[in-house]
Amino acid sequence: MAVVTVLYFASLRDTRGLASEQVESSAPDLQALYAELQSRHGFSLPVNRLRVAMDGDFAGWGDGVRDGSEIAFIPPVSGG
Amino acid sequence: MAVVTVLYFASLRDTRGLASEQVESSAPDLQALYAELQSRHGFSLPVNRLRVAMDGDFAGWGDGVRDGSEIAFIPPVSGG
Amino acid sequence: MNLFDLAEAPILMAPLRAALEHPMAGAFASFEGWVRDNNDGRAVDGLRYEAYAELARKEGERVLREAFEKFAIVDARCVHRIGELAVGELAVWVGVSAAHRGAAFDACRYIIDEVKSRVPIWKHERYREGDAGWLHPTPAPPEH
Amino acid sequence: MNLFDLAEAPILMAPLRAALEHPMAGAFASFEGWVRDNNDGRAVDGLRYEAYAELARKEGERVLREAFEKFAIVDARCVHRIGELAVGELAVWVGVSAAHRGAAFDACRYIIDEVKSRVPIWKHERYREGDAGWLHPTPAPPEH
Repeated sequence: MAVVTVLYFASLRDTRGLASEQVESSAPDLQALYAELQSRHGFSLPVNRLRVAMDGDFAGWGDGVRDGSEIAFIPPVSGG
Repeated sequence: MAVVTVLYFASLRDTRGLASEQVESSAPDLQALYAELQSRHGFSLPVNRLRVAMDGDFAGWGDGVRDGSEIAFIPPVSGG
Repeated sequence: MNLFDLAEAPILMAPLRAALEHPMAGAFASFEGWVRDNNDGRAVDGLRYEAYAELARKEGERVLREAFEKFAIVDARCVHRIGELAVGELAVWVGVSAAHRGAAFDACRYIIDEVKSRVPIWKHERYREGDAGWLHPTPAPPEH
Repeated sequence: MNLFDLAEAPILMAPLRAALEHPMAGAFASFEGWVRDNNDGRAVDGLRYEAYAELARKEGERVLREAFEKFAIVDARCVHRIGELAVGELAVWVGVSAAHRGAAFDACRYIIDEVKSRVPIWKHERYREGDAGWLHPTPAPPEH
């Protein structure tokens, strides 16, 4: 069981109604963690339209969920 | 016989030592006029590296020498 | 000095440009993204940019470093606004100096293209009709 | 208002840029040509630009009009300095606003490329070693 801080941005934050939260999870990897949160909160963005970051840098969906880490799901960007 | 004003720019002006001059010529076209002036003043630029203008706009080398016109031989440009 | 930066207040272009001057630079290309009054056929009153600041700075810096590796440039900077912006305001600025213009143009274009497609910044548009929404372009970001 | 102009005094960029702002323009690309301290391996102290002014204005205007026809742009201007310039001074300025950045970049590049290759303006460089000379590039102007 890992305890992580999840950051929400843009439409994910609007849907969740929070900018960040502490999450307990036994998900084996980041993709499974998103699936868990998606079904809990009803995020409409599928995993293949997101990128994921762990502790301030991009990570892979197959990376394990590091206990104590900060995880961000990155919706399609629209800067510029 | 046509009387024209010839304008010289850049290296042509340096070689001629004048910015413009009145020229009397019976050259049938602008290319022949340049040949005439080239042999008289020793211009090193061959005609195929120049463009020519008559009365303030680009002209063709085969255009006739209009009496009273203003003619400019345009060396390769180097603005910017 | 950072090559890429986020700005919460209006971007001051003059000092950014001046920092890129160099006696061996003969060419300077710059790009400005301005807030338009419309998008996809809808009238826009203004917008808000939000960033994942820590990662945006890191990824922006990587984009700029790549530009230095790929193109023969002398110097380059990019600054992106965050927060509330009105129509006509400057959203992003890119400047590149180089010996010759080809590299300056190519690097400037590279930087804005990569920043728009990779740096975690999101645009929230307010429409004249009263509603608002996040832009999450699919799947390759359109050429905007 | 002319789209292309020659300037005998330093070019003031701010009013040129401001004239290109438009609520439907989301992109602005600009190019500046700066006097470099070297050319073809020789140290340059400064230079002089001379123009066949009447024809330069006419041909410059044609280049800008072509840019409006070829690219989906909102507005564009180009100003070229003539007279004596020191190293670092602004020799030429191009600015283009457009709805989207592709057209802004492409038109800006088109304008500077065509102005450099077609508009009757000549550069006279003074070299650190004391001599000076006109630049008459052969046969296609090099990408400088």
